[in-house]
Amino acid sequence: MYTELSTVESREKLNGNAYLLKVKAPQIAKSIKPGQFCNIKVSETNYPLLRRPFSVCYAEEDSVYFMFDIQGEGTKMLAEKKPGDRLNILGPLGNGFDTEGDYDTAVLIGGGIGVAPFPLLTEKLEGKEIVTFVGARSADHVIKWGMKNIVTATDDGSEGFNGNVIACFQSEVHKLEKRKIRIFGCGPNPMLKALQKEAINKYDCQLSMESAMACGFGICQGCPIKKSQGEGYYLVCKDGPVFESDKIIIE
Amino acid sequence: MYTELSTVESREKLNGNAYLLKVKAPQIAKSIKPGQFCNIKVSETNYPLLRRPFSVCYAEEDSVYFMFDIQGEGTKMLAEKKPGDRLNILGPLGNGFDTEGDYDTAVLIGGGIGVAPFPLLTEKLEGKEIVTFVGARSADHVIKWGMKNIVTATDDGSEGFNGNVIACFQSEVHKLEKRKIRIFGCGPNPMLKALQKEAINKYDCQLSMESAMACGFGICQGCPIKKSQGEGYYLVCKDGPVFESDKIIIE
Amino acid sequence: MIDLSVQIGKLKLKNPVLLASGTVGYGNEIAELTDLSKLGGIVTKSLSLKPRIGNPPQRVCETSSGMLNAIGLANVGVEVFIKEKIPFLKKLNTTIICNIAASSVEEYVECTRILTREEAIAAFEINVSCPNVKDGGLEFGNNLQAVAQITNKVKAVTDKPVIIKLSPNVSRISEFAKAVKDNGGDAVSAINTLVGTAFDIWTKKPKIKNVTGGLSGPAIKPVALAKVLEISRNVEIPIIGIGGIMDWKDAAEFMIAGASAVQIGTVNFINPKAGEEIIDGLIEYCKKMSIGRIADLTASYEI
Amino acid sequence: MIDLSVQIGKLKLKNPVLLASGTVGYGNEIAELTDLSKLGGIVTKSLSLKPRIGNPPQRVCETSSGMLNAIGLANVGVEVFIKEKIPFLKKLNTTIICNIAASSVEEYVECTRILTREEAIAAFEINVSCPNVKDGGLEFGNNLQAVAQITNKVKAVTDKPVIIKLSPNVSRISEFAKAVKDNGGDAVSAINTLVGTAFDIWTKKPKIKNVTGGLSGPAIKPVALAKVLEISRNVEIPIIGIGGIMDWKDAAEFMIAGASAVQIGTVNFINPKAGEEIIDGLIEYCKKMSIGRIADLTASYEI
Ligand SMILES: Cc1cc2nc3c(=O)[nH]c(=O)nc-3n(C[C@H](O)[C@H](O)[C@H](O)COP(=O)(O)OP(=O)(O)OC[C@H]3O[C@@H](n4cnc5c(N)ncnc54)[C@H](O)[C@@H]3O)c2cc1C
Ligand SMILES: Cc1cc2nc3c(=O)[nH]c(=O)nc-3n(C[C@H](O)[C@H](O)[C@H](O)COP(=O)(O)OP(=O)(O)OC[C@H]3O[C@@H](n4cnc5c(N)ncnc54)[C@H](O)[C@@H]3O)c2cc1C
Ligand SMILES: Cc1cc2nc3c(=O)[nH]c(=O)nc-3n(C[C@H](O)[C@H](O)[C@H](O)COP(=O)(O)O)c2cc1C
Ligand SMILES: Cc1cc2nc3c(=O)[nH]c(=O)nc-3n(C[C@H](O)[C@H](O)[C@H](O)COP(=O)(O)O)c2cc1C
Ligand code: FES
Ligand code: FES
Repeated sequence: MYTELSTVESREKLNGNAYLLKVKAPQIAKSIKPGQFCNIKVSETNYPLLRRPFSVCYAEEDSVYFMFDIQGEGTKMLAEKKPGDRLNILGPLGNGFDTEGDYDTAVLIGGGIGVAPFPLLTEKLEGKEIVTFVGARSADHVIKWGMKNIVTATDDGSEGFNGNVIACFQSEVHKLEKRKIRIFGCGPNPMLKALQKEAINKYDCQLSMESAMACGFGICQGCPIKKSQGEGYYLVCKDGPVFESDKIIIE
Repeated sequence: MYTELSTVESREKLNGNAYLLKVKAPQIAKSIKPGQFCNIKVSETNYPLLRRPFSVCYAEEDSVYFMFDIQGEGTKMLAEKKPGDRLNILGPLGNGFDTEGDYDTAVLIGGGIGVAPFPLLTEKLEGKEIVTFVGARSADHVIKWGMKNIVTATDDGSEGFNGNVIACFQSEVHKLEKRKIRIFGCGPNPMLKALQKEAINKYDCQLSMESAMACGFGICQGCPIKKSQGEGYYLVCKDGPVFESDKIIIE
Repeated sequence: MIDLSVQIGKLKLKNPVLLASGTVGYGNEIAELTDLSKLGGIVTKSLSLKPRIGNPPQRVCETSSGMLNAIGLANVGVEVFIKEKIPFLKKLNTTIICNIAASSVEEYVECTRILTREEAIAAFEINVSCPNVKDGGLEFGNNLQAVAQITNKVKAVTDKPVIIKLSPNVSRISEFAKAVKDNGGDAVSAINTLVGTAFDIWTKKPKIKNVTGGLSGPAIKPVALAKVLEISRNVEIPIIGIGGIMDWKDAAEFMIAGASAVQIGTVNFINPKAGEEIIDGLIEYCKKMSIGRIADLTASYEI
Repeated sequence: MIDLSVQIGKLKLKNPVLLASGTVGYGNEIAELTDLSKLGGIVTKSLSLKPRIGNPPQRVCETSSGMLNAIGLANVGVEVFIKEKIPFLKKLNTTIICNIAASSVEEYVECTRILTREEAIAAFEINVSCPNVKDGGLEFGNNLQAVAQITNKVKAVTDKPVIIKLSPNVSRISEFAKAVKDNGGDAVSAINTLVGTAFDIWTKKPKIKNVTGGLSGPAIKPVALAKVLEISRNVEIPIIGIGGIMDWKDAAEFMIAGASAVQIGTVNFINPKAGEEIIDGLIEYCKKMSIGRIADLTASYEI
């Protein structure tokens, strides 16, 4: 875990509202694992006050990439950063995806900006078979940067499968019948809930969760997610953001 | 009085910590008088919350110039503005200098960034004789932009008169003995207090005052300055910022 | 067409957006920058019986997302107000609520008694956040009996609606709202400013000459919302929500939390057109939410 | 060399900067990002007798220059704390203040009685901002008798310094400080969070599941400073100043206003090194101001 004063190297606009930001942050770049995230201070003032959490999208040498959507004021400010601007970044945070173990095919399922952690995951999964399901509102929101073997699903049918990404996965999964698969899911809660249901007693499945966060590293207890077994909560920032799909209750 | 969403046209660094900002604000540019000021929102967020007041330094066609020093966070942000950036400006505000009346020589006395309103005043005073006393800490803080017939005074003697600008004026004023002069003063309070004392019963003298301000146009009552006659206060933003030197008590 | 009108007891407003006392003077300066006739109304600067010159400078200072002020209730007094300010206010074509501040119960009553004759005044807002001179300077606003008594006695001398503007610097604001209701008050305004201070670390002097000031602006919005909600959940009385409103979203949030109308203060200094913009924004919001009468927003929280 | 040590009653701290309860857990995570041994001390997350799982999400939300939280006092309970957390805390080489929260006077006493045996604990901070379960959920912190009683009874079972952490949601905080002093309390901490709320205007639901939360961060700094000043001017008791401190300038401001030490909370989430940076900044400040003992800053305001 480091706090690095990084420098923006480039900013690129992707499909839809998405942006790709490349920043120089050597310590984080060298230690980050797919599925981990960073907590970024988007302004130098008290407004917005708190850092904003973003999955690491990709890392190479001294640089880290973030892929994000404009949601509110914080992401708007982030989208306005220019090469040379400074950004205070805290990371790597969280556990990341568990890529070890006994499976031959990795199925990546992402909804919207939920694909953000997939490029680094894809690289890490070298040697495994990969199928990536990318869901989006419409063709002009489909993001493919850094992913491979992509099956697209759009809500309006303007590209690929006509429907949501889980339905798409269901209609395609028979092609993987002989494979030993592990699912990696990331996206909005309703999508993850549907995926969780689909996976019950059927698939080895890891979900990357979101939560409102104040600190991002376990000191505020602001990011609970209900345990499926026993009483109480996990902390998304510390125990997650990636959970075995049967370990949590998604609200 | 207008609220204009203006565009930054250029930013120039002057001597010392001073900056010169040129913005396109046609309505304000066309109606502004020397000694009036504008209240500028330096960020689009709640931080800093309030507008910041700045004298109009100069105006031509559709453009207004501001000359300012970095003091705190607001002026720091202003100094970072680039051509094309937007700035919400409220103005013209306040009364401005009274340039009418019976005098032949205008004596402009400014300390530090207090010279800010002089370029527009200088233009307006066309036809009158002008002498401009510019005081600064040292040679590298002397600002001359847009002024004429300048006598400099520096605290460390590195340029012109060795001492403060009021002492400089005192040592030079004998040269104006035969003239009918009017003094226009602007600068830090201690300087204006000294000038006020010097002017008592002797010179026709107008002082441009500062005050902490919340609104800048008379609705908050946040900017009082004590009346010299009778009880109570003037409002710097509405009744000023320029006052006849014998009308106010400077603390 | 969305029905924007709201009812504050017997006071009807054409829409729920008012400009708050002390942040618009007597209306004249801000009238140059915004069309006051579009607003639900304006609340005039707190009036006392005699004019007050107010506190010495420095009276205002900025804080993080907020500001402190200690103006000291500078005002022209009842007499000059009637002679010089009412003629202009009459022409504004908006609802005029007259705010009164005083140092004794008698002074509140006397101001109201004189001003109630003025047709231009639609209602009174009683600012109880002033020191009670007789009881040694403690604020009326923190004293339940005092608030009850002021409400009761002011109501006795006027037929116009009486709104009591509550202090937030208390443990249970709903007890004060209840005292207002029980004594015949028509509505409450919540909140006035929070007590705050700031020091210059180099001079070690307070940044506000009066030492403490009132904190306003977006910094206090969460506190103000919680006070409105507390009253709304415990007392049946119309609430005018105030505190840190910067845009229509904030205004909607206050109405959802229980306010029948809102007042905007500090934002007028930054964006003098905020009132008009908030009304436009609320109209769009109602359309999106299929709300036909804006009054239905009040206390529509789902908890 | 500047003498940075400060005395909080009988508790001596190597410097006046502490990390606030609930914003550093039990020290382990933040220890990776900052050197805790440099700090005056840390205050551990509020402990109750039994573990508490805390409130359902959403527990936090951002506001203008502030944040709301309703964690619900999630904590491991006294037993696990002693077994699992104290061994780590011991190694930190900083002063450990143990914060206790409870739902009854008896629970406060019982927690203190058990924990006072632990050598690693230098002092107790009693968080009275919890609902009194027996008296129907009203906060102890708003009840003068309750605060007096808790102070008195907790003092009876421990020889360690007892600091009472006061609620700001009261009219006159100095009355509470006086009750602490009169009942033998060693110091007060001021302030805990202000009650606040926020609503989502599209769903009309509160943004915090618990409906209201505690407001912290720079937004509340002026209020916190005013509370510290009020206590400082009215009661002779050491004060630990808390609320919205972001940097050394804020820390100095609190000390000038009357605090003997400060705690930093929300800033730890944003800048985990803030504590160290504040100490460095205070040293530079003391040099510039020719202050030899930082304790001389306390209540050095010039009013
Ligand atoms: C572990 C983690 C990883 C994330 N990775 C990415 C990523 O790679 N790319 C990306 O675009 N976004 C990611 N997010 C979401 C991102 O943090 C939010 O979009 C961002 O904080 C919104 O900030 P804002 O200031 O723009 O919006 P705000 O003005 O704060 O809020 C705008 C909207 O976003 C919602 N929101 C605010 N914070 C969060 C949050 N932490 N999680 C979910 N919703 C939130 C609010 O409820 C509101 O509706 C991630 C979140 C988490 C917790
Ligand atoms: C009518 C008027 C005209 C002005 N014209 C100019 C100008 O042409 N050029 C220029 O550089 N400055 C001018 N000023 C001063 C300018 O407004 C302040 O420097 C600016 O507001 C500081 O903002 P900040 O956020 O950078 O500093 P802050 O962080 O707000 O404060 C930094 C320091 O500046 C002081 N300060 C803050 N506001 C004011 C204020 N309104 N007046 C005086 N001191 C203040 C504070 O006390 C503090 O010591 C003028 C002020 C007034 C009232
Ligand atoms: C400069 C200033 C002066 C004020 N004067 C008064 C006043 O005279 N009477 C009054 O009842 N409230 C007064 N207030 C309080 C406001 O009416 C309002 O209750 C408070 O500022 C909170 O709203 P806001 O955050 O929108 O500003 C004043 C506020 C400010 C900022
Ligand atoms: C997320 C969070 C959790 C907190 N938990 C506790 C707690 O358990 N016990 C306590 O006494 N104070 C708690 N506090 C209050 C802080 O200790 C502190 O008093 C308050 O946040 C004001 O300081 P700040 O503005 O520096 O954060 C908590 C604050 C936050 C933000
Ligand atoms: S965000 Fe603070 S503990 Fe998870
Ligand atoms: S700054 Fe508001 S009245 Fe002058």
